[in-house]
Amino acid sequence: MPVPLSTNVGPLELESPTMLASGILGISTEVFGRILGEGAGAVVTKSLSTEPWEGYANPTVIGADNGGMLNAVGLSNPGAAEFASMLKKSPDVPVIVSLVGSAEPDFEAMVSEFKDCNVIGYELNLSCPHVAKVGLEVGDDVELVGRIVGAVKRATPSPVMAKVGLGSANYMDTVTAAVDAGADAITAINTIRAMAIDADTAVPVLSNKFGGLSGAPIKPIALRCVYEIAERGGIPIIGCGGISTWRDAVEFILAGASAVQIGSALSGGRTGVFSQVNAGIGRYMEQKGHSAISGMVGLAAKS
Amino acid sequence: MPVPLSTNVGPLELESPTMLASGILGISTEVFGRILGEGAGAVVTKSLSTEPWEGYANPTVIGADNGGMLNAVGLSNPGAAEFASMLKKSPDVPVIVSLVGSAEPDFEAMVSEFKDCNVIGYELNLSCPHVAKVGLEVGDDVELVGRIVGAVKRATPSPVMAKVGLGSANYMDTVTAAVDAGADAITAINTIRAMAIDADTAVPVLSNKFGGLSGAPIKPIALRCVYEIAERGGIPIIGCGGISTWRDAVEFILAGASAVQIGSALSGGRTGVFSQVNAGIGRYMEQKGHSAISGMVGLAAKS
Amino acid sequence: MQQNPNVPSVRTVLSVTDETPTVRTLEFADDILASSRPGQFAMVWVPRIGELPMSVMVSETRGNAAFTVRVHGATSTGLYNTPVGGAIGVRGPYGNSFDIRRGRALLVGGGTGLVPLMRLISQAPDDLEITLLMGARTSDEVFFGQRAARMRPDRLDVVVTTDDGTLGVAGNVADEAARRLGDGGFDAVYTCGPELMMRRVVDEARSRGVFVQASIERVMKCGLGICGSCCMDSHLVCTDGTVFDGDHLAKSGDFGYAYRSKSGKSTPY
Amino acid sequence: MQQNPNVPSVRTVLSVTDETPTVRTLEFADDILASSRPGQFAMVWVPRIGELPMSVMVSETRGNAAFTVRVHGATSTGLYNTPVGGAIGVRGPYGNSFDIRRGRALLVGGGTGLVPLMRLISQAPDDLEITLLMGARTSDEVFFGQRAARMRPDRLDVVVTTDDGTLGVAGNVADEAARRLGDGGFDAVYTCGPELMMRRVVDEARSRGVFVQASIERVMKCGLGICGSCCMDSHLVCTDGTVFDGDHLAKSGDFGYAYRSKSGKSTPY
Ligand SMILES: Cc1cc2nc3c(=O)[nH]c(=O)nc-3n(C[C@H](O)[C@H](O)[C@H](O)COP(=O)(O)OP(=O)(O)OC[C@H]3O[C@@H](n4cnc5c(N)ncnc54)[C@H](O)[C@@H]3O)c2cc1C
Ligand SMILES: Cc1cc2nc3c(=O)[nH]c(=O)nc-3n(C[C@H](O)[C@H](O)[C@H](O)COP(=O)(O)OP(=O)(O)OC[C@H]3O[C@@H](n4cnc5c(N)ncnc54)[C@H](O)[C@@H]3O)c2cc1C
Ligand SMILES: Cc1cc2nc3c(=O)[nH]c(=O)nc-3n(C[C@H](O)[C@H](O)[C@H](O)COP(=O)(O)O)c2cc1C
Ligand SMILES: Cc1cc2nc3c(=O)[nH]c(=O)nc-3n(C[C@H](O)[C@H](O)[C@H](O)COP(=O)(O)O)c2cc1C
Ligand code: FES
Ligand code: FES
Repeated sequence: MPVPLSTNVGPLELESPTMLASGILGISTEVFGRILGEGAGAVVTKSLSTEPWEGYANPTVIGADNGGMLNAVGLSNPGAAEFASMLKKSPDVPVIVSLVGSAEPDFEAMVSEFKDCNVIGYELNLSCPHVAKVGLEVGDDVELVGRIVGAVKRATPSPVMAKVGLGSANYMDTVTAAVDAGADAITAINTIRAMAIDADTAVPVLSNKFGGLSGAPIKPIALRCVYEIAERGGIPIIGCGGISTWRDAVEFILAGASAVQIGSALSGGRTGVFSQVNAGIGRYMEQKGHSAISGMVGLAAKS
Repeated sequence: MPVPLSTNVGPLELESPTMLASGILGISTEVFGRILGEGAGAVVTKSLSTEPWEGYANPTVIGADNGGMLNAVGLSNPGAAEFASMLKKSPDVPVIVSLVGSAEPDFEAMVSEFKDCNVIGYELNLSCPHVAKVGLEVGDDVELVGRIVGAVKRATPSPVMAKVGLGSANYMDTVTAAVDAGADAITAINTIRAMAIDADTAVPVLSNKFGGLSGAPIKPIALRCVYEIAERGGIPIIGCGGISTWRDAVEFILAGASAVQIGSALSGGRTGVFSQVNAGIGRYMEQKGHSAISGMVGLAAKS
Repeated sequence: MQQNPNVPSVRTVLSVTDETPTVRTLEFADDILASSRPGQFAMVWVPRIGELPMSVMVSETRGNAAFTVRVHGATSTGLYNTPVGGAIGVRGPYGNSFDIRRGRALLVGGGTGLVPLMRLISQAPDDLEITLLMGARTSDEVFFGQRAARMRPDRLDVVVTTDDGTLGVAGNVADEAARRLGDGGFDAVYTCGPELMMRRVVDEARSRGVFVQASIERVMKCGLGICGSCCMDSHLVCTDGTVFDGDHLAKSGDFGYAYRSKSGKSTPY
Repeated sequence: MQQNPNVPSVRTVLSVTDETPTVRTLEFADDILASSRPGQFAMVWVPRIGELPMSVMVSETRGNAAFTVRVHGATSTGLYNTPVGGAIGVRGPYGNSFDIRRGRALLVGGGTGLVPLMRLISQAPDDLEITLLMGARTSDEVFFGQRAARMRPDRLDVVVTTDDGTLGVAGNVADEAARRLGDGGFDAVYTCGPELMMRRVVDEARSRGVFVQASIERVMKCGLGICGSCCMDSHLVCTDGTVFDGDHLAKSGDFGYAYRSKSGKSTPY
């Protein structure tokens, strides 16, 4: 009998601990269905705003010359209302909706759009490093974070996750504000503000100049954040940042994550990464005699 | 006639723009002499404290599984007095002395030790991410930064550089505090707090658990910091973080650095990296028609 | 250290050829792109202006590749205006490619959609009998005819259609494709061009049981299967495509009907 | 994805052999370490306890490597106490290796310094005539003699010295080396052991014009040429060594005189 890969992230019950990270392929229910079919325990939508956003001009997504990825898509999205009407047509595809906005009313308005959709949770993007007035600029404002999380909690009975990143304030204060306001879980981390300059032309490559670094390069940093949040305690964690193998996923779980999100590792069409990582976690659990993910969460701190 | 590679970092005059980063091979004058012989424009010592420090137990330096390096040496050093007496024996080897401490008196006491040494500048380490009470814990305390920089400026006529990193406060506030207190240049950036966990044993690998990530993975982040400090203006910058090729160095110069420091790229015995990077910068300058480094500094912001 | 292939590498434009008053071919040296397969594309960075997907055009010089670009919005215009000696950044090639069968092939292209078909011709086995249908609105907009004939002197029949009848067969290229398919004898159909034209060609070929493939365009940001902007049903044009089989496309609710705008909104054609 | 070779990889201890009351050999499977060259070392992580440099001991099983460790401080004791089935992490091998010349070789080792010499013997050409001098304080501490003889039945002469005369030649191994060198006929001398012993062996060989190399120990933190803790004059023992020529060492102000303590302070022997 294979070991069960199911896991609970607070009130959120997942059949496998691997999730699709926000912003990755996150605009189509058909694609969500495919990713769930590949074994993902849940899918997170692109971060949605009250109005549709075109995002920045290309180049918006490029490789980083250390095996990572650099993006400044500028949170392009069709808007919450349009997205909700798409979701309504596919009630068989459960999603976690990621939301981005500047203040409580934005978030309240958006949550109300998803009343009749198959939404299993909300992830609040408090950590996009390359769009003004939202994302990290919100996440760095600890008081505002508390108000937003509180407003969303009051607006929906669904689980609410706060996604944090490394901004110009102490991310742990953001975590604390979210926890105090009733967040059900923390997703850590988002991309890290970075840039690329082309030496030949002396030009910053991304049209927005600054973007977010993701993929393998940020893994040791993300792992540390998950470990630090787990040390703080009191809140389930979803780990994210540079996960591409089962070993990466296990490291995050040992650091304290109850589930993990995968983004950049899908690069090059590797949608099979979910089943590969799940299979590897299963083999690891068998080999080490773990009968449930929950028994592995945070073990590294107990060593 | 080859293009001249000389550069000025504020009052600091260097024959080439590549420097040995602090903490890399930085405990022996013989090794400094060798690195200068390889073409480095300057060498920075290991960060020195008032008392000798043994540092953390091994593992202190390991690879990071994305091509980078993770270290928590714990600022081991023989202490400023011992180091000064070594330097006195080799007056022909000019060095930049890196200092670490908790408050002004530490720094004042150390500077006075180096009175009769061939010290061409001081770099204040305000950004080590893995030692309590010094490094980032100082750098994140903006007011203390101002006091320390001011005290060192008063204690010596030599150029004073403040080395910043990504801590839990906004690093730009640290930059501003250092500039306002009279710093002659900013070195950006130090390693970024990170960790490694071994999945097989479920144990954090570094004895200190947390360490600093360096090398290729942090390059796009370091490049962004240099660009942002250059956008702020008003202070010469030394770029550091993940530089291993002439192309990397050129990118940092285009972003706004007047010189660069190289650390992790020496890994595996690659002390020849200085001459290789210098030669590459020279070829690039010839090809693009630049007659001096100064003409390239910050060009990417003007595109 | 090896450069990440997804970081744009700068190339110098070596020659610029006007194909029509609004279409130009820019050639440059790039060993990797030079050996792209037909249907593959590159992301092309026009410094300070933008980045866009471009099919990789063949060059008659070994080790060179090219882009054939039509003036349209800001980035295509920027690329179009890049002079000899100018710098462009390239990453790729990305995507899959046409499955070249033996026997007789019908190639149906329009405008810059001819680019992957030109590469298909250049890589086709010697004994493939090719009929190339090139559609344009008017004679001014016809290009690549001589180029194709030069690349492949034998076993290539080039047929031009113009909507206004100013050159070749008068009428729509999809009508001509239907006619030719009606005559029979083709083993495979390959098409690239405006999506409504391709939808018709695919339907015509399938209704006659002929193997057909189309190379699809969508808005593309990453080319890496990450951003989702190129999605068509559950598929990603950048990594699952650009080339899809007619059997797959026939089931698609999007092909010929809708694409994702830059915001990701499903937008009807 | 390829694992960074500088990240510790965990290996399971397959066997533990007591060599003396304070020295043990732990064997494990590792293809890369198994093919280390003599003089190379690994950084060995004892989870929860520490990491330390260890010469890579040969194994008689293909694909296996081993460490031979003497109980000393915390980490070596932790390694010594790792049972069969226990986990250790390894990275490496690091450093250069002995330059094995033809003819007659004198190997001079003491204690765990014999480890690189054992690997030298295992990789020496068949026609090399080897004299292995093994020094110990007392008979209890002698090990590897039978092992060496088993590894190389021919052209190997094993000579034991003990300071207290309880086994083999009474006296110091450096004195015996000097005597043997005085007899002449050696083409090369290789030594590894306590630094003062090596300093004497190097001087004796050089005074007679015989090629000599020594494998040096220093405090090591990184093994990568980064931290500087292993510096000896302007050289780094981890990347420029561990093996240095006698001609180089003779000029050294540090060899036999001083090493860097954990704080980096130059410390006399
Ligand atoms: C795989 C692939 C290969 C291509 N090969 C070529 C080629 O060889 N030669 C060539 O000239 N062009 C080619 N294109 C089209 C090209 O990438 C651009 O879409 C086109 O040049 C317009 O870009 P622009 O920047 O000038 O216009 P923009 O300013 O970006 O856009 C102008 C308008 O066109 C719409 N639009 C842009 N791109 C698309 C699209 N892909 N699908 C639907 N609507 C779109 C925009 O939403 C906007 O309304 C290819 C596209 C793809 C996906
Ligand atoms: C290249 C190399 C190969 C080695 N191979 C072997 C081997 O095969 N078998 C073996 O048993 N040991 C070997 N050693 C020695 C080993 O790495 C440790 O130094 C030794 O085991 C003591 O470590 P410890 O953790 O037990 O002691 P610690 O607790 O680290 O140290 C105890 C005391 O010894 C000092 N010390 C530790 N290491 C050194 C050193 N390298 N040089 C000078 N003083 C030091 C410390 O400063 C301290 O005072 C090798 C060392 C090197 C550099
Ligand atoms: C192209 C791209 C778009 C992204 N868009 C979003 C987004 O809309 N909302 C969000 O919270 N995170 C977004 N992210 C961040 C990812 O969800 C994830 O936190 C980050 O990429 C780190 O994970 P990874 O290393 O596995 O990619 C995006 C990342 C990428 C690469
Ligand atoms: C092993 C090691 C030790 C370091 N010690 C110090 C130090 O003592 N003081 C300091 O300011 N920076 C120290 N650093 C940081 C480097 O000087 C540099 O800022 C960082 O490694 C980024 O540069 P790199 O990517 O080129 O290595 C150390 C880095 C490493 C890898
Ligand atoms: S272009 Fe981004 S997924 Fe296809
Ligand atoms: S052990 Fe670090 S430089 Fe040699």
